[in-house]
Amino acid sequence: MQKFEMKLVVIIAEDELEPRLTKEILSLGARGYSASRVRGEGWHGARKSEWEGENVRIETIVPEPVADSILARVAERYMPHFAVVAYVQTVGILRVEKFV
Amino acid sequence: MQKFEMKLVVIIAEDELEPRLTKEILSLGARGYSASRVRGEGWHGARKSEWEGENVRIETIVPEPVADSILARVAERYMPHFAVVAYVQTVGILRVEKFV
Amino acid sequence: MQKFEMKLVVIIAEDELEPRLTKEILSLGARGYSASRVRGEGWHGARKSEWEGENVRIETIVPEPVADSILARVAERYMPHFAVVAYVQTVGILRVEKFV
Amino acid sequence: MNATQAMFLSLLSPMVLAFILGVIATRVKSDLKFPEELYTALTIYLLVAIGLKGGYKLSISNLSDFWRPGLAAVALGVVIPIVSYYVLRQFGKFNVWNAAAIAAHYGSVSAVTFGEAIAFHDTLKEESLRAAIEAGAVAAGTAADAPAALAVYQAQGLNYEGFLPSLLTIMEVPAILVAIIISRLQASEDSLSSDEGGTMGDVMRELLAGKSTLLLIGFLIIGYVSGKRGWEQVAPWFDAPFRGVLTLFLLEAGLVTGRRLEDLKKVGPFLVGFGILMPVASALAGILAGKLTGMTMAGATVLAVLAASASYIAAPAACRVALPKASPTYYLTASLAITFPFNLIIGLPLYHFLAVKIYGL
Amino acid sequence: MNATQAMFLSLLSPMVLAFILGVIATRVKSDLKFPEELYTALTIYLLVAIGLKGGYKLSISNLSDFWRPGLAAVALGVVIPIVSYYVLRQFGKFNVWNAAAIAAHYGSVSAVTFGEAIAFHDTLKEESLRAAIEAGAVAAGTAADAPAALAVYQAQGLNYEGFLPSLLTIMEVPAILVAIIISRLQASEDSLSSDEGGTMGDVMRELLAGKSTLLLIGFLIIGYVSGKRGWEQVAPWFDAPFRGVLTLFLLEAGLVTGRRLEDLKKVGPFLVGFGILMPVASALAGILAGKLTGMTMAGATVLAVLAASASYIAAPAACRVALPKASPTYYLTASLAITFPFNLIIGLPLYHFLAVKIYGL
Amino acid sequence: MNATQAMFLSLLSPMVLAFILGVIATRVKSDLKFPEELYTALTIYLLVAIGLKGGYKLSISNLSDFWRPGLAAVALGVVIPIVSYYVLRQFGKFNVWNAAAIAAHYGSVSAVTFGEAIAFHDTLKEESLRAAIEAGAVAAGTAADAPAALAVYQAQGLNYEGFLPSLLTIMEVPAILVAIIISRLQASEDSLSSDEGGTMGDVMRELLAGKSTLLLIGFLIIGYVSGKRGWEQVAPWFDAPFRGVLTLFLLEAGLVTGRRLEDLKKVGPFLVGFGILMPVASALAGILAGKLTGMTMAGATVLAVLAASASYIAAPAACRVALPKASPTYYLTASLAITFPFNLIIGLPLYHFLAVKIYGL
Ligand SMILES: Nc1ncnc2c1ncn2[C@@H]1O[C@H](COP(=O)(O)O)[C@@H](O)[C@H]1O
Ligand SMILES: Nc1ncnc2c1ncn2[C@@H]1O[C@H](COP(=O)(O)O)[C@@H](O)[C@H]1O
Ligand SMILES: Nc1ncnc2c1ncn2[C@@H]1O[C@H](COP(=O)(O)O)[C@@H](O)[C@H]1O
Ligand code: NA
Ligand code: NA
Ligand code: NA
Repeated sequence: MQKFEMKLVVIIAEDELEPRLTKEILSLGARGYSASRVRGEGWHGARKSEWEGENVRIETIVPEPVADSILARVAERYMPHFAVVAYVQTVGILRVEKFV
Repeated sequence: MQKFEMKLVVIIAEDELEPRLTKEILSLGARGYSASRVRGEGWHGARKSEWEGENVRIETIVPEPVADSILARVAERYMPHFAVVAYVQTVGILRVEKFV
Repeated sequence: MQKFEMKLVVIIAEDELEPRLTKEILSLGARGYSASRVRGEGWHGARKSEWEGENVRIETIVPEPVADSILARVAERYMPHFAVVAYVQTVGILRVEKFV
Repeated sequence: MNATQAMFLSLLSPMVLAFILGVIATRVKSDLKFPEELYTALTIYLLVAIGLKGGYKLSISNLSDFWRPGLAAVALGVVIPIVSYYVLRQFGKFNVWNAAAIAAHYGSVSAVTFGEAIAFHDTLKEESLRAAIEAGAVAAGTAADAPAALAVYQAQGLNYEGFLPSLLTIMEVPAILVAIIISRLQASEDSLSSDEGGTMGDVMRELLAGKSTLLLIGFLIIGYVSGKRGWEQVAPWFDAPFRGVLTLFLLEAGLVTGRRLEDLKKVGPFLVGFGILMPVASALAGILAGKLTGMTMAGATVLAVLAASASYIAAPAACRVALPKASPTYYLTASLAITFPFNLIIGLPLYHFLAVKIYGL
Repeated sequence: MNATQAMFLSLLSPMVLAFILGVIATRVKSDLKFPEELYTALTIYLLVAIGLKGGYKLSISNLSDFWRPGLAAVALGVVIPIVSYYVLRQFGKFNVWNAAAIAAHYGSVSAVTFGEAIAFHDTLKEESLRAAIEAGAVAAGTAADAPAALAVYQAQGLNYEGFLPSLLTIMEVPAILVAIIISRLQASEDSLSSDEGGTMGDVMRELLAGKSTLLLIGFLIIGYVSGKRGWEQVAPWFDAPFRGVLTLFLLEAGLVTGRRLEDLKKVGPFLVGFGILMPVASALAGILAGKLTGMTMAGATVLAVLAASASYIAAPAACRVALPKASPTYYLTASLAITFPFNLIIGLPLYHFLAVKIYGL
Repeated sequence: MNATQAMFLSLLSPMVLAFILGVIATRVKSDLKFPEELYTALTIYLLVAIGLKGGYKLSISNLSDFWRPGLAAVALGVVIPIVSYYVLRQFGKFNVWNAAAIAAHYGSVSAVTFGEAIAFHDTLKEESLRAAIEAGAVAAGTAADAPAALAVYQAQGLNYEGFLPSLLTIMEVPAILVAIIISRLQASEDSLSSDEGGTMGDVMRELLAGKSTLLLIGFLIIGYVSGKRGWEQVAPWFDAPFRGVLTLFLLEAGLVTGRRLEDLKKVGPFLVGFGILMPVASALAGILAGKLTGMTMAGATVLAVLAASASYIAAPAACRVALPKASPTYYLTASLAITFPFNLIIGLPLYHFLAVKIYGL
């Protein structure tokens, strides 16, 4: 079975950002995303409960150029002010049409 | 420490499919899986609440041939009719016996 | 945009271990982690409800040497006695300072 | 009580106002949201409470009064989806799958709308007793279930039948089956066992084992079997707090409806009109059916509400399995963002008003 | 009330029927499921409610009556796991770890079974008062806590002691410790501080800080300290709704039990037999211990239920830490899929019947 | 009732003891934890219950009494953050952002502390009635809302005003705005529309649409509009169980506070002192403001509690948006681990004591 290469971008950020981030992602060309709630620790201390805020983990499979623009946007608009971590990986997928 | 290469298959699908998908995965040779609930958007619109349905994210570490047959099965039986996304990655693991 | 390579270590283990594992991870040099709850099946049978116990999925982005020591620690102290799965991947990240 | 009063009585109930607050909250982009688990918990509570109380009431009521309204309920459950399907195909130009799925929703019923209808009638009863006391017709301090109070309700047709929750249960399933059968016949291909959607057996199982049907039927039987003694053990949890819990649920329903409102543009004016006029027509049929089968006015009004209400628990789950090609945007928006608020805010007092006219009370 | 009546009274309670409905739901593959969080919330509610009420009752009861039954409870908590371990090793051929883990579960107690036993006795009291009123022995309208009513309960041995929840608390921990000690001695290696499982200190901490023990002991003390005044402030939430909440909890317990039923084949007939006969034997010991230490018949029955019940909150958590080599399939299936339903459905009226015989009432 | 008695009455309430148990549970590293969703559900319940009851009480009370205390509440909401900011900058050497964020928290209010203050006064009322009955001043069996009982409360200044929840609502927002404005002026840069934090408009929207404000204001209006009739429909769920639910919530609050205790070292002794002395000063201001504006003693005490309490729902959410450079460690630890337990355990009876002195009752 033929597989195609795509980029998987994962963003972990404070959950208040979820609506803004997903809007950005879709407007930059992603055709979908998946989001779930995660706890975490990092530079900004522990974010492990409703009182302190929690994080959202957003993953989206996109073509490489879209991945780059998402990362650039996150680096520019969010990283300076918010608790955000982002990374990118290569994944194999089956149906290219679904993601471009 | 010696690491071995395995495939990590991730399937994101509507949560009603969870029992069927996990049964398929185990019957195709996977020795285990992990599943969690995710929200999402994609071709089939938003799946972000109990009313609209939500998604399940299933990940399983398997040898390459098993990964291929899982992807083939998903592509054949589920993708045409359901909201499903699947991808595969390479991961390093420690104890081969656990996954074959 | 310049990206740097880091290791992403993922540990899936019984949820009682969460405090111990996160303490280990941070003490071995990780600067942060994210954790979420997952269900699962594996050698130790099904862990899908509060009665049987559930699992935690911890992911942490770290430099390669830290990744190695985390995996070694998990293999030595936890794998023999507990339901644990761990794997490592390579990821691209933006700001190296955040993870070292 | 005249129509305007009843309208206000309904509109100013904490339940309806909570629903409106929920809609407003999404409009002002509030960060208020209910965890999924709370929604599920509230749903389970409401279904169990409705089932248990219905079963208990059934255990103390006269079953021989039941079979005619029961048949009427089944008939409504068969006719409404057929008419709906025809209207949606013919005038709405919907494709087979969407027409069938929407028809399934309108033929089936909404347990929460039912709950609100019961709450509304309980308030009407309390008001009529209060008025009678003020008018000196009954002694002050008459208990709500004293014979004198029952006579007051009786005279105003408010003494609704104990078996109403059984009608709710009866009407949940048939319409969905009818709609699916129509769609399969119309698609003129025997896809009953194809991969395109579950087989008819799958669908039946899904429907009967589906959580709303299972809880309603299950606790109806439990309530019936454990009778008065059983009911008294659990009433402090499932009876008195019911309207309070319903208030929380409707707040959440308002939040979901508010998010759906944006989809109104997508579904177009036809479906909006359908989502308002079809319930009114069904309600009329319900009142007439109730009168013909000898129900009280309140009973007929509740039957009308059942006929008018659109399912949003059982039907969406069934359609996802049986009609995967139908678009949730249509059926969820119609039932949740149009018909549900309409019934809650305008429909309930309107159907009461129509029933008063038809019964001449 | 004869044995058959008590049997039906128990069987037809909404609580037991909800449990059965839960089991049926999994058998028909219903999509009904409780969110984890709801399960946790219900557990917290039940433990807090049992603890608070127990503490309050303790604060108004005579402590000098308490020490004998208290000692009896400890004795049962020590003897039952020893006997269980011996039986499981000798006749069941289980390995050290599994035998110890199962023994720990059977020596410890189930708060929910306890709750149902209390609910059952409250219903018995209500019934006996009703019967006395019908027989004309007491005046109609006698309040449930009026002296005349108390005399009726007294005569039938139903006036159970206020300190019973304290016995529940007392019996939670010792059996688990005993079983762990046995296993470590038997494994004839001093692994008390090895990596194989927690040290004995870890285990003690885990047990005493474990959520069920902590909530029970904590709220027992809170209830005791805040007394009648405190209890009245929270009773509308923790007292009256108790049986209703228990109904929801048992529905969920039925779902879990139903999923476990498939494991019955895996554990084999011996464990099935053990899961039924051991509780009956323990219950007998419990009734006798109760009678010897001067408890009321109802109190002895509840002590029997405690002896017969198998833990599924505290013990599994402890065994995961202290006996990681034991297989959850055995201990969870035995306690949850065999003993829990047996006690709930058959055990409770059976132990009541045995107590009536032994007490000659 | 003298100060020691009131102290014990408060300390020995199940609510306060549950809070202490929660703190102890984290100290002994118990595995007891509340699911997030339960926490959210309890928060929603408490806010809705406070709002609804407040609205209902407002609908039956005399609005002309309201405007003076209302103004006093606004004044406190403006003055407290200004003073706090000054103290924190001048003596605590905090930077602009942290000082502003902490000031916002202390100027705003805590709905749960308010709820506990109401619960405390309800208990005081019950006690005073009991004492009056024992002293033979009123007849035994006098209902809690009978005129004779009201006269007893009146004489002791316990008959608190119906509009107190409105004061809670009024005091939530202004302090946060004041603190943000101060910080922006001080940072002497017009960053009102910069990326550094939301614009002032964002912040206002966030505040007014924020879940706590929205639920409080929304249900205050709903309670007002639906009046006595509406309140009676939902009271069995939102009134009687309130103190029981509050007990569960405070157990969870204790767990969170316990985890925060470790941060006490990080925040240093100055903030610990501030977190105790500032509330006492604010409470004094609150009592005086209450007396000056003609409130009852109980009303003034509750106003004092509002002034003394620090927000931990609305303010943290607003500060995350408006003052992202402020460190949650400071403001959360101060409000949650210092001021909240202080007010709950010592503050409440202390302010009551001060009010008794100042009112000379
Ligand atoms: N090294 C890391 N690996 C994985 N997740 C991280 C890491 N660092 C931070 N995070 C996550 O990102 C959130 C924000 O990070 P920070 O801005 O560093 O506080 C944290 O709460 C974690 O959930
Ligand atoms: N590009 C994507 N990246 C990540 N997740 C996706 C993507 N597209 C879809 N999904 C997820 O898969 C589910 C089904 O996708 P779809 O069939 O496109 O509606 C969505 O609800 C998302 O949770
Ligand atoms: N092959 C696998 N792929 C993904 N997750 C796994 C796999 N095997 C086990 N797991 C997860 O790891 C947990 C413990 O595994 P085990 O020790 O094999 O029972 C399981 O409950 C699963 O959540
Ligand atoms: Na209908
Ligand atoms: Na036992
Ligand atoms: Na304040």
